[in-house]
Amino acid sequence: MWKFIVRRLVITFPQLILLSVLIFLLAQAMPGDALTGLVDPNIDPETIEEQREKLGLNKPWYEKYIDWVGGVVQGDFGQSFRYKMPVTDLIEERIVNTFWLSVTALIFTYIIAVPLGMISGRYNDTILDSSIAGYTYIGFATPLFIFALVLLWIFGFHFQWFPTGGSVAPGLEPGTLEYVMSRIQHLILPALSIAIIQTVSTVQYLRSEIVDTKQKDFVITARAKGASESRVYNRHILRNSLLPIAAFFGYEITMLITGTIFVEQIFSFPGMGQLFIESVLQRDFSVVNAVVLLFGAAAILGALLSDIILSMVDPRIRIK
Amino acid sequence: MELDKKETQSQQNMEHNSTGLRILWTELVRDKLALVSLIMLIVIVVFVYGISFVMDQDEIVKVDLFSIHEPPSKEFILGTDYGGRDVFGQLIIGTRNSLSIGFIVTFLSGVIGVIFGLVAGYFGGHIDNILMRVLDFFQVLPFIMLVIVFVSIVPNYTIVAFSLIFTAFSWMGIARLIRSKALQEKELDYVQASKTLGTSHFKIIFREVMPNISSLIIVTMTLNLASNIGLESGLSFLGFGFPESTPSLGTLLSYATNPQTLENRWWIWVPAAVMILVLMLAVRNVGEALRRATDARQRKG
Amino acid sequence: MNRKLLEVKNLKTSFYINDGYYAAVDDVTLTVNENEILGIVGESGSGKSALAFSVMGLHTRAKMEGNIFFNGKDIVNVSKADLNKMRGNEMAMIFQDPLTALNPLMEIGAQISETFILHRPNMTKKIRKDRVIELLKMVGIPRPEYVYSQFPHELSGGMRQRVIIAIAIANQPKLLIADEPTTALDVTIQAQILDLIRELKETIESGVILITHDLGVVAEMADRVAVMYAGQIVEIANVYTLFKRPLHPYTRSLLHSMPTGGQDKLHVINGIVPSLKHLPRKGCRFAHRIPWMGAETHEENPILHEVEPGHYVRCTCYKNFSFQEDESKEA
Amino acid sequence: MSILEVTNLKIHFPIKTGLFNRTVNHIKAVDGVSFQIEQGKTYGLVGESGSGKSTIGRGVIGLEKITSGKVIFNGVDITSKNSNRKEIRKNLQMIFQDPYSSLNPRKRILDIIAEPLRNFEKLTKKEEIKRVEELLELVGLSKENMMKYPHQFSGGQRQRIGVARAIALKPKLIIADEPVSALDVSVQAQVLNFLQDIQKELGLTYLFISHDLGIVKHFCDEISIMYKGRYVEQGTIEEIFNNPQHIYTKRLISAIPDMNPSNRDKQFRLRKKVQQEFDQRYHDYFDSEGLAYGLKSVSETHLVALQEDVEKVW
Repeated sequence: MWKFIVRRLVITFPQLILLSVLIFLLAQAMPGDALTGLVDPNIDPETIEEQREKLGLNKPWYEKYIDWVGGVVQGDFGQSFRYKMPVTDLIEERIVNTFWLSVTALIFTYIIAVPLGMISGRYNDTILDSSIAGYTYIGFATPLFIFALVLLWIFGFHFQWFPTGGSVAPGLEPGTLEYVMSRIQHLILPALSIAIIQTVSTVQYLRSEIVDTKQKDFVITARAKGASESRVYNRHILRNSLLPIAAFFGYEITMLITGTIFVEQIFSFPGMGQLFIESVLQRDFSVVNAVVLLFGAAAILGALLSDIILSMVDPRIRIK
Repeated sequence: MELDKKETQSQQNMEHNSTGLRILWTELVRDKLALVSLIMLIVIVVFVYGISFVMDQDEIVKVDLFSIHEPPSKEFILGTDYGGRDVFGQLIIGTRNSLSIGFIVTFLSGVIGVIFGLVAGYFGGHIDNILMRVLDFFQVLPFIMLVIVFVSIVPNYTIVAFSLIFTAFSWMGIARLIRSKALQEKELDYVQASKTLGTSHFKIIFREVMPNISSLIIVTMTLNLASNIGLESGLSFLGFGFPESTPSLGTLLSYATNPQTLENRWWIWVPAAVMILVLMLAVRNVGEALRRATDARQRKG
Repeated sequence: MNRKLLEVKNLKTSFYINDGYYAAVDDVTLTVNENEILGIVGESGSGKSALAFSVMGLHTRAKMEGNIFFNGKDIVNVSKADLNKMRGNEMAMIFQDPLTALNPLMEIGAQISETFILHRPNMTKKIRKDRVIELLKMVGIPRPEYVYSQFPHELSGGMRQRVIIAIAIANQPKLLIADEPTTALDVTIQAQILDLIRELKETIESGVILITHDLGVVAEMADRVAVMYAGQIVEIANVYTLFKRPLHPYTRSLLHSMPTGGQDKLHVINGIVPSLKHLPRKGCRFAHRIPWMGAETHEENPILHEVEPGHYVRCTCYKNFSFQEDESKEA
Repeated sequence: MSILEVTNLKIHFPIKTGLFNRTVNHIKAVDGVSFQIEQGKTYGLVGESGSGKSTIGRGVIGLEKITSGKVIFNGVDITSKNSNRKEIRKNLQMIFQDPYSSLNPRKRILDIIAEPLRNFEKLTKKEEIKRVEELLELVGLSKENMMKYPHQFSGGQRQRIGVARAIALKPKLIIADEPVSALDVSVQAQVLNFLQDIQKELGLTYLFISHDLGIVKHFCDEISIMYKGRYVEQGTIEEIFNNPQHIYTKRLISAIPDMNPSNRDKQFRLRKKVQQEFDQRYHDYFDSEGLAYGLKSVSETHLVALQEDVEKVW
């Protein structure tokens, strides 16, 4: 297992480096640099040139890359020229919001997906299974943003059960119960829309995993031992099919990222996704770079985490 | 039992493989839902491309400040948007554009993915190892973000540029699938036999192996078409799809980010939403029916 | 004469394929006595495994008609709960493919213990473990204490088959069904496993149904042999009788086509085993594969009948059957 | 004259582990094997799974990379870089184990059989069809079958189509890798008879790879027994079956089920005896790594892998 994990880590590092190079190159291709946002356009070119030299902007690209990576490692993503403040500060509060949104969405996903997948796998080709299949069928075809819009329309505007924007009602004191409740209320609708749509693939995955396992020979062995159907199901089929699901959530991070970009935009939720779209539109590229780098790294580390979990729960990898 | 099962299975596999395309077709026609979907798709395609041929696109996207946000009427079947532009016209043009981009991207990413997958799977070993690391990297990246970043920094942004960017980040799924199938396929004796008969690698890959996975390619590309239409409309919705002058289904939906429009002017966004749903369901129905046809196990239930 | 242990009467097991039910096992009648090995031979598609699965009640989607009496109960009509009490306890099965028949995520010890948990619920944990290790020793697995906590993928095919046998004999079943237990194994391992099955049968004194496509295995192992063709039994006899005086044309053709050394040319059986959907449902099912014998020599509705004590044959065509080569030599 | 001469053939597969896919060890699938086959004879390679018998065949025909050793086919060293690959390919063909997967399900019988012709001979469409017709006739199938697809044939027929493809270029040597082990007994007989017939007709030489001693005994002139990549014993059919010298050969032969039920107890006792000898005298037959020793000759044609001084003990 350790060998596997180390090997997996060895693959991860180049991925991270490649990601940073990619983003750095993108940054180079982007119009403007660290100075663009800072300087007054009326200052004469010579002074600007001086500044550039001082900030190291005239160095060859690889030195710039090393400077940049050095900064990133210390948590310095540069300055936002839109907000005239360090990107790190800008991201800080947003990232907390997005984190909670993702966690909530993930919890919803598992609450919905695991039971549905189990039911539809165990009772495959019954009415129960078909109705769940109906849900996955619609869910697969519905783009997240349309679904979120409809939810917002119905539950936000029409019934007004949930707030239609923001992450917390204004004027509440942090730390109070009301504040927490308000935050939760703001999370539910966006998280639910991500969960209901993203769940679809998890349900299908679990279902087919169970249906596959059902046809394995060792299930017949278990029956031949005299195990009852429910024991066969719980001890042999379910245990074996849930295993890959346990490791699935790391991979869901990539899906969550996509989800938050749409959902935060639609529910005006002040998170990383919204920040990303805003910054791209306002050409605030230092922020864009930071967000892409963080999300990209999260996705890479998520995949790593999944594989490590899998290697720990599966004896075929654990014992070699 | 095992032996018998394997034997009949391999016999069945061979049977459906050999006349794969024909079976795909009969299965598609037998599946009522898929047949209806297919007919509907054809009607939409013919209608949309036909009408947009006669329709004057410039006329539609021209801003008319005297007829802003008009509800459906005789003059404007589906009303007008914030620029007084005819929503119905935009819907037609948008559907056409979304479909076109869907077809182009699906085709391009299909070609790249199939070649990549076949090469990696067939040669295996070091080549496969390297190619798969590349693929892993691309696949783990957040697709939407990178497309958005690229779209925003490309200098003269056109539909071609958009298709290429889109394609660059969407070939991995099919490549992985084809590769795993090619890995299995190349172990089969008919590939070994071709090698001993002096057939070149190139011929073996494209003349021997590829025909045997053609149904998988067709199925995957059909299903990809659906998801590409969805992704394109999502990008347009966020404002990073087509250039402003070319409407897409997502563009119409993006008007709904305005709460006023979302709440009170359904005619602007609901038709586009319904159109996307219909397109995606129809394409998926066809794709799923094709997949059922190729997947003998699923057919047995 | 030993007591009857299992009695199968006019069993018909059908599967639903595309448009209707097709019988994989058709009108099978046989008995297994205590402490004997009944060999069932047949080629692929003969229905021999479907028969074994029927006896164990393992078919989930099949339609079963007729009776299978075991220990006073009819397995065809018994309740699920009663069936589960019998399986793994009074009757047990050894499977063909040791690589897939064990749960890959469960320790070997746990997989064997499960049979005790199910049928000996009062056994303490400690005793259970001792029994499992004893069983592992009995089936010839070295270092049983260590193997106890290993996973299937750490063992070789032969070792895994021994584990499967350990599971089967754990509760000393009265009836043991071995479905092609050595087909997936190498010859030397096959010999070991077969010898093991024979020795175990002596110790636990059970009846054994040994299903195989290999006539040699039958010759070495069985007391009586049933030959299956296209879902039916065409001949049953004592093993010595069957190999010395086979009657049914199929049995004789099969024996002739085995390379035993010495022959110049092997006998070839014409045609192929018909698939389940295309079985001739009337008359002698082997009729069309004997080109030199006309249809008139076959019975319209052949039934398995006794030609001498303990020797049963289906169809009377054997009376007219001789090999073409022999005929041409005579002519 | 020997048509194939293999000298000290080694085929090792690297085992890669560690961080950078370093090669840490080798699986010695074939570890120093030498043999020769006379023109028109059938040479049998026997062993259990993992013995390396198939790897030899695949190495000779070029499907597996040869680590070291010499393979001289028809007087030409085919391991050397400058040998004429094309000419070798033409004269060296293979029959595969699985009749279901060895024919491309998407191709018509015509295209399957014509594949080698198209690669090596420039024939017109008409000539090509005529050649395929002849080949089909040779393997006992009518020419109407040309436009059919593989799934329309039974296992035995498919195997004959595979043979037709292999003999299309009139090769000198055919490597038959378990050609009947995927077939039922009754069909096995059919294919084996047929292989013997065309051998006489075309003067073919076979390298026959099998795990089934019964079939080998029936089919081959000379055989060798393999164990873990090495030869254990080599000789004529009579020598191997009537006078086996190595414990592994004895074990293998005693494991063949006897078709006469009256012999079963004798067989059972024989196996027990062989097992005893195997346990007691293991180190006389296998070295410290559990591999066979080098070959020593017992007679002109009979070679056994024994330790140098074991004869004295004997």
